[in-house]
Amino acid sequence: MSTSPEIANSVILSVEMFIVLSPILLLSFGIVLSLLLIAWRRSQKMIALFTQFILLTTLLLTLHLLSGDLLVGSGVPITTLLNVDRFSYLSLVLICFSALAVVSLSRSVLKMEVEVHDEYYLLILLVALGAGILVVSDHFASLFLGFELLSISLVGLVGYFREHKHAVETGFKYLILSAAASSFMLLGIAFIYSQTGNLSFAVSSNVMPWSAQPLQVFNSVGILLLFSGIAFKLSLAPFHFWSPDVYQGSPTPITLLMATVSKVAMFTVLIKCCFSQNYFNNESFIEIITLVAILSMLVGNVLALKQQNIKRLMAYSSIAHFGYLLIVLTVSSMQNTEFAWQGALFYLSAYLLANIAIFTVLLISEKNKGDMSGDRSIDINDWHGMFWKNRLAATLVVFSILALAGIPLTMGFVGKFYLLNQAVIFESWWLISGLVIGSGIGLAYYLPLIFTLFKDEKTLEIQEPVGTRVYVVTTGKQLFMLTLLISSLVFGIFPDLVSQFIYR
Amino acid sequence: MSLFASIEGLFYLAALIAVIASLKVVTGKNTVHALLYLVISLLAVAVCFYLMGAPFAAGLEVIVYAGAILVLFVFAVMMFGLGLDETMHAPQSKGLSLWFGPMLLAALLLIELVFVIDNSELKLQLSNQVVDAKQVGILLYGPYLLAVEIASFLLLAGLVAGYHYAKPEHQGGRL
Amino acid sequence: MTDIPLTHVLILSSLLFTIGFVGVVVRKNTLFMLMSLEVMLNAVGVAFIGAGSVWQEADGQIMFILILTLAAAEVAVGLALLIRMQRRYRTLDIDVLSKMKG
Amino acid sequence: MMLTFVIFGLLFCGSLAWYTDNKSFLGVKFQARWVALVAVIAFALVFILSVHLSPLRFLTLQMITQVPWINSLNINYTLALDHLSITLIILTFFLAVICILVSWDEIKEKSGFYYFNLLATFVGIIGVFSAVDMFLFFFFWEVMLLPMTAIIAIWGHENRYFAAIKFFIFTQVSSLLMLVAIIAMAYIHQQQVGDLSFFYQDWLSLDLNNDVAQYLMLGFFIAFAVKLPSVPLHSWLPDAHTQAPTAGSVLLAGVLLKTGAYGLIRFVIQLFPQASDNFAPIAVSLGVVSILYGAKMAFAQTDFKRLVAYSSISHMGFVMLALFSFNEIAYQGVIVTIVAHGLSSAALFSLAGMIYQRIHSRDLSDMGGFWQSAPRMGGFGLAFAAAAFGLPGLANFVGEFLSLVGAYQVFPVMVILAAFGLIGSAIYGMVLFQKTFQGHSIKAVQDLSFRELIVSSSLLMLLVILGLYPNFVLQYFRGVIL
Amino acid sequence: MNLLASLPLYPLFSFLVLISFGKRLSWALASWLSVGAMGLSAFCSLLLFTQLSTSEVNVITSHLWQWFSIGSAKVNVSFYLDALSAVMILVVTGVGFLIHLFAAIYMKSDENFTRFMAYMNLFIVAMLVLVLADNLVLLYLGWEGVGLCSFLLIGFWYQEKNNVLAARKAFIVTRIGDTAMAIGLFLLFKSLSSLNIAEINQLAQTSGAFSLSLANNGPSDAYWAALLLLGGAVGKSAQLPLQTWLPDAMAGPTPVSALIHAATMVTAGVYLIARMNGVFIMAPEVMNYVAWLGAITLLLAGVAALAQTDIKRVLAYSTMSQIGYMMLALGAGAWSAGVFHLMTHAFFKALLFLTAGAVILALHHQQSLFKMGGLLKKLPFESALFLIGLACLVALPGTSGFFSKEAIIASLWLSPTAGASLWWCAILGALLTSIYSCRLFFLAFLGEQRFPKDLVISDHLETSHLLRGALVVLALLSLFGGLFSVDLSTVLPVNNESELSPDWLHAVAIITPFIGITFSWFYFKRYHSKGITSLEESQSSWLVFCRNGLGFDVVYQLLLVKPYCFIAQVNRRDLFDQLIMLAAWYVGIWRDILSASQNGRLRWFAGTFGLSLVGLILVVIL
Repeated sequence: MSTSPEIANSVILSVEMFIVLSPILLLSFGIVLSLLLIAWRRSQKMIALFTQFILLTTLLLTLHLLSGDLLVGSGVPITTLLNVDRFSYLSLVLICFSALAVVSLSRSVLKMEVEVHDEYYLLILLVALGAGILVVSDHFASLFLGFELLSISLVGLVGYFREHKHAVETGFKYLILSAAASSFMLLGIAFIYSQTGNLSFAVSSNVMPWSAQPLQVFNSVGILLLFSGIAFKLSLAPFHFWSPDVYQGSPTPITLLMATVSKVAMFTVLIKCCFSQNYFNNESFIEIITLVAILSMLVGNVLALKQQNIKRLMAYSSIAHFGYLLIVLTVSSMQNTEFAWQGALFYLSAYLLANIAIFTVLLISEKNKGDMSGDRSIDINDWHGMFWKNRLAATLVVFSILALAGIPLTMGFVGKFYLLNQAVIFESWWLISGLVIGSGIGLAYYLPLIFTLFKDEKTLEIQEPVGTRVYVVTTGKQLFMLTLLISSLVFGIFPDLVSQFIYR
Repeated sequence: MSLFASIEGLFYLAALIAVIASLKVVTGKNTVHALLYLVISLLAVAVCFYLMGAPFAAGLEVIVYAGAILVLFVFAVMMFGLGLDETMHAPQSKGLSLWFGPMLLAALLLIELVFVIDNSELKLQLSNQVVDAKQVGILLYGPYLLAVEIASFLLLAGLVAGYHYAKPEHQGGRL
Repeated sequence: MTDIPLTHVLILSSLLFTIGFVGVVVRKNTLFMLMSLEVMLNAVGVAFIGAGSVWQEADGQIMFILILTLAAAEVAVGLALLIRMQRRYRTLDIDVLSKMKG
Repeated sequence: MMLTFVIFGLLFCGSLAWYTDNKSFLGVKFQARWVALVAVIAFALVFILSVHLSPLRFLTLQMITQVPWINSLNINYTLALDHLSITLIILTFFLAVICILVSWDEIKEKSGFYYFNLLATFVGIIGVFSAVDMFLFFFFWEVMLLPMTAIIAIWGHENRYFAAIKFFIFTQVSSLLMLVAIIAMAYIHQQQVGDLSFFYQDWLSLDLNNDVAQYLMLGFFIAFAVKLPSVPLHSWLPDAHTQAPTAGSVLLAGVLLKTGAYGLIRFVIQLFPQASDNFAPIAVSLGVVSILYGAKMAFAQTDFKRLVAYSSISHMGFVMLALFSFNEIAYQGVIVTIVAHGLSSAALFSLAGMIYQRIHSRDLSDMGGFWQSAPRMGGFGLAFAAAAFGLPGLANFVGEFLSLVGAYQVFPVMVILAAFGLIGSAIYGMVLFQKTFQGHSIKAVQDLSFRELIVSSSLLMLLVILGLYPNFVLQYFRGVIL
Repeated sequence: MNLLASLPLYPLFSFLVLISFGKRLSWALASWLSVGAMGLSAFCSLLLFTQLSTSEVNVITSHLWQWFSIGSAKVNVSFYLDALSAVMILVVTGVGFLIHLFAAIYMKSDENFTRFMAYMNLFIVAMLVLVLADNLVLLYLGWEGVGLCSFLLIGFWYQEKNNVLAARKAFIVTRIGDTAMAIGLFLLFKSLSSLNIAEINQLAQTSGAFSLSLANNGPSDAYWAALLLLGGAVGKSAQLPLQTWLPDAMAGPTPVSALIHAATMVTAGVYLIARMNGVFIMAPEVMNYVAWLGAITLLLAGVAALAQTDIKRVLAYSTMSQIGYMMLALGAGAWSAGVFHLMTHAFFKALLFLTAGAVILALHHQQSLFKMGGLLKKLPFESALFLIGLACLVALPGTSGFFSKEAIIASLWLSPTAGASLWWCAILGALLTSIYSCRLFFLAFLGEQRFPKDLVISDHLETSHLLRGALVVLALLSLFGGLFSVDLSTVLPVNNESELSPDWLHAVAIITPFIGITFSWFYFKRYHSKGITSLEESQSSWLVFCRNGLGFDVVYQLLLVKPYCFIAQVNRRDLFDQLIMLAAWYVGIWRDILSASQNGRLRWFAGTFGLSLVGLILVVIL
């Protein structure tokens, strides 16, 4: 296809485009400004506050745009690279929120380190930017760039505390594997491109329908390679091997960042890509999705059994969760995508809330343990009888875990309900059985975790350092946890509050 | 003889060189040699690019890849003072035992890919129309404008991360 | 009038790609792993250029340029990490880095 | 409206009990158990009075409360009552009082939280019995589990965590199957009527083609068969019953199992009459197997509570057998059996609790000859054991007799097999009673306290009344043809 | 409140009072209460009986309340009195009253006296309900009730293991019969859609389908129903093959053996069959079975009785065989004869047991025949009474036993279902009866005494005239009870006595017991010369076999009890549970495998990436 006409009318970024794109632009300006700030004066507080400010404004801006009616319909295309629609900005909201949470949770951790942390905030902003680009991307180039921006800055972050014993290991694992993954993905893109001559998601004229037999296999392999790259980021089985180690090795806020921001962004872009290219018409792709989904559900849950380290446990459980989420990709036709989006976003937000909550408590207990004794790695026994020491934190954990397990009263249940709805509509019984068995196995590690919180000192098996018995929590954190708890409950019991916002 | 005269002949030759060179890269013992082989393979690939009608890309390949990026490696090598033999730094276990599994795996992968590629009856030919720097530039600063911007951020990220890892400890980060 | 079929280009690229991949899997020396990654990326570049020249578009080359950018950034970070590793462990043996498991 | 008030009121009182436990306001020292007791009794009165005084006849689901809940899926908060649910809710209330009384002295630490959980469980159960929007039903069905699991896991016996997890996983997995079936029904409704609906009474009008109905019915059936429980899905029950604290066991055996029976009656049979008719032979044979197997296992046990647990498996087998033989007599039998078993198993478990409090063991080999030192307890023990093996004149007999007579009209052979359960029940009943109260008296235990006397005698009284004048329940279930 | 309904209430009231106040009541009060209640109800039943026999109405009913309703059929708690049940209540309350009286003194020293009397009262209540029930369900209630009471009373001294086991055995064995009966009820309801006894009896005649044999001329409903009811009867009245519990039941206190295991409860089976005659008549084959069952039982029990060493066990076996007679009579269609024998048997067997009890008490709970002897001199009064009882048992002419047994034997020869062979069985049985009775008498009362000299007659036994009175009344009853012959023609079908059986039959029947007596006289004279000890020591396998109840116990132990316990033991840890745990274990295995794959090696991770891609591409290609 000849590009000349496109150049003519796509070079101009109209004012409207600027407005629509403003959150992303704001983020990037934020990065530049913070660079300037660092150049001007290197002060912890300032940079932290500034980052929070940027993220907050971005969040508000996005919400404002969402409440307006700019984003109705199939979204606003910006050059060939980006296409902003409602759902992408909804996930941008999630991203900004969790990034904000991460930044505000980082303070306590950073205090314990000798280093200066300007880069830390800078990299977090870069991660957010990468995620933002991913969610709005409508083109393989932007997908790839966002992907890389995300990974490279995360590489910087996962090993951030260079002195820690796992820093280098984590860094290398993440760097090399994600580089390999991205090159696989690129190969896939190249295959697709070489066959369709088109790098944009939007299906254009010269693309032959996927069902064209002879090319079927070639395309499918291309898509598969592309998918494998994304699946790696989502740590779906069988591309999941890195995630527990990296989760465990990296600083806890960064783990949270990885668990939330990068995954939400990745999943959003996956959905966008699949839906706008109607991959769901491609049987073998659906096959692959089903296979990977079931594998992830089972492997994730099975691996998490008997897992002592909480971070690893979260890693495994998130494998399973994204296995569940893959159900939304198996929509049968274009007009169901709305519902799929809704389900996916709802589930994502439930997952997000739960993760943020658990990691918040994890950070608190880490800090307590760190103050008492050198190492900060928290495993389940450190949460022994928390309910009788810090009721709020424990309740929060309980509800978050219930949400992850998909028990009513929580958002997680409604999310699972959406997924099941979808699976039932499209009669994908394999996925359903996988989900049922998976969540059955899942209970076998969620419940013990909950019970640990309720065990009292008498039944204490392992003698733990006295320090972890007490939980000193700042009022700010108290407030934060309270909000999390209330919101997860309210949204769990009145899911309409969320789903209507998604729908409009 | 006429084979080598023709473009495709040259292409296949270059491809062959590239493959062999990269094999040497992967299997080599000596770091510096490996690096040089990498340069060779890159240059060969650059030739391929040129023959495929992408002179601009070929240039970039030579300048940036073989030039800039490889120099980074060389610096690194110099920094570690890696001598003739790098095994002291990473003891290689000799023999098939190490190679067998991965080779098998890679062979499988390759076979599958090749199978897929030529079973899909891709009847497409490369055209000899040269896509020159001008078109690239127009496209790059047209629709792909934002891509450039993002790429800059990507480099920034790389820079920051690299700086953070490379800076010496216990100085509060002040270089 | 060339008649290099796209198929061959793709085969070439996948050949290079696999070689690079083998390198990543086999070599214990981290430096070599990074090099092999370069080889892989480069292979992808070949595929893009080939496809681009089939469709008579500059998109392929642009993708190649972006990949180049990526390669640069990656190498930068990678080498920095390498330095860190060298200082920390006094070796480049990647298998040293397997403390976390289970 | 009233139901909503009761449900949320109970929940509120539960949290109140938790909050005010061992605190004193205006000089009054609050205790959770008192708060809970007063609350339960008060709400029981509210419920009974308002049902009694209301002009409705409750022949069909009436007194419907409907509030929109999740509009995007057309899910409403819908409650309604009919005789079945009213009976079961009243039973729940009564056993609630019993539960509170039996845990009066047993629960020492964390009592506030304990009573909160107890009341929360009641809330969930009442919700299950009164919800007619299927989503809401499922919601309560799950919510009911959480506090129950907490009760087992926190205040249970030595092996409680395992038991709690087993209990939870069984129920959860099976109920997920039910959830799938529910959703499928909703979409079938969408296809046939045009809008998504989770409202039970909308579903009654659906016409399902046969094999689809078969599968959906199975979805529901498995969930309820686990709860009932029926062999081979029963194995959570012995552990849960054994490990739970006394009140927990009473609650489990008395009411929680009944939710399974309730589900079978209300959903499996009434939503899928055709399908369940085809399924009847299998279900009935499952019932028979449960009867015999439960009796046999009960005989094999050495643990008091475990024995009783298996005996309730055997009893619930009668329910299954009778339900799936679809006639009025059997249905009445089911009703009586449900109530009677609720009472008798509750009685036996509270007896177990009393003994445990005295000798701190559930092992039958540690018991024996208690009659010598505690004749009253012995008398009640005998009466409850007699109820368990269906002595005429006590409630269980009426239930089993009606069930068997009814079922015999349809499945003579099955009933003849099931009748051997009567022998089996006699055997384990005898073993239970004699090993505990007869034989050489090992140690002297002190006789029933006043509170325990109240508990036991009220239970026994109800058993006798129901046994000699079952009509006061049955009159509401005349002419109900399944 | 009419008289009939009030009949069970007195004992019930006394039961409630006794059980609730328990030990706080003094002996006098407790015994007055219980015995008085019994007396009251005995009096009432006498009243009712006269009322029934004088007035032309031959049925008195009283409806209390509707119990429940099975579909259209109502199951009421209502009582139904006709001649048959009148006889029964007379026996129950009359004999019951006397036994209560005896027991009140006999058990005086027991610490749980009140509990004992409470149980006795409760038993009477249940028995009355059984007898008076107008429908089978209510009858079943009484049926189970008496079972429970017998369980409680056998295990009254629950501290000894044996009593506990005996009680359990009694309950469970009878429960087997009860289950058969329950199934019978289901069948009856299905085919006649009613459970009211009177209705059933005439529906059975009228409705064709009932007696009509089913398709492929298999047995009819009537056949099955009768057979199942027979099962119930067999269980309760200790007939073959469910007779094993009765001898063990002697573990209970002697008044219990007298009341429950001789006079009333064990005859409930006979009563049931007589009650349901309508059904049985429709099934002649079953009638035949009944007859044969009775015959075999009476022979085997007689044989077993010959070898017993325990005085109570002898009496137990004799009870068994006497009930065999009744069954035989019923089976032969001599309904009224059977019931008549039931009554007389109640009298003299109660007498025998009570006197035996007195003797046992006098000997400090010494029950072995070989430790007795020569009691005739020591305890003349008891011996006399005992002798009277035995006379009735062996049916010496003039005694009540004579009339009843004579009636039975006479009716056998010509009965349609029975016949000559059964007649011979009966005669043989009579012979056996006389022999074991004589053996008992000779061993216990004649010869030199074989117990320590210090035979202390416990005082209250000697002094109490009440007790003696009770015994005497019983003795009189058993002597002359044969005279008031009840007319059951209103209830039970009478077989035509038109052509009489040949006279020599009567002669043989009358002679038989004397033959037995003379035989045993000479037989035991031998032993008196050379001492009983030889007889005691003689351990011939045949003797042991008979002593152990002809080995039924062993067989059942091997065939039923052992396997059941075995299965229970084997599968104590629930099979299904283990299967599910197996699944859990399997998941655990997978967990270990997978977590082994998480070995933290970077190169391995990269390799798995490639590997999984290889796999997935394969999926795509294929």
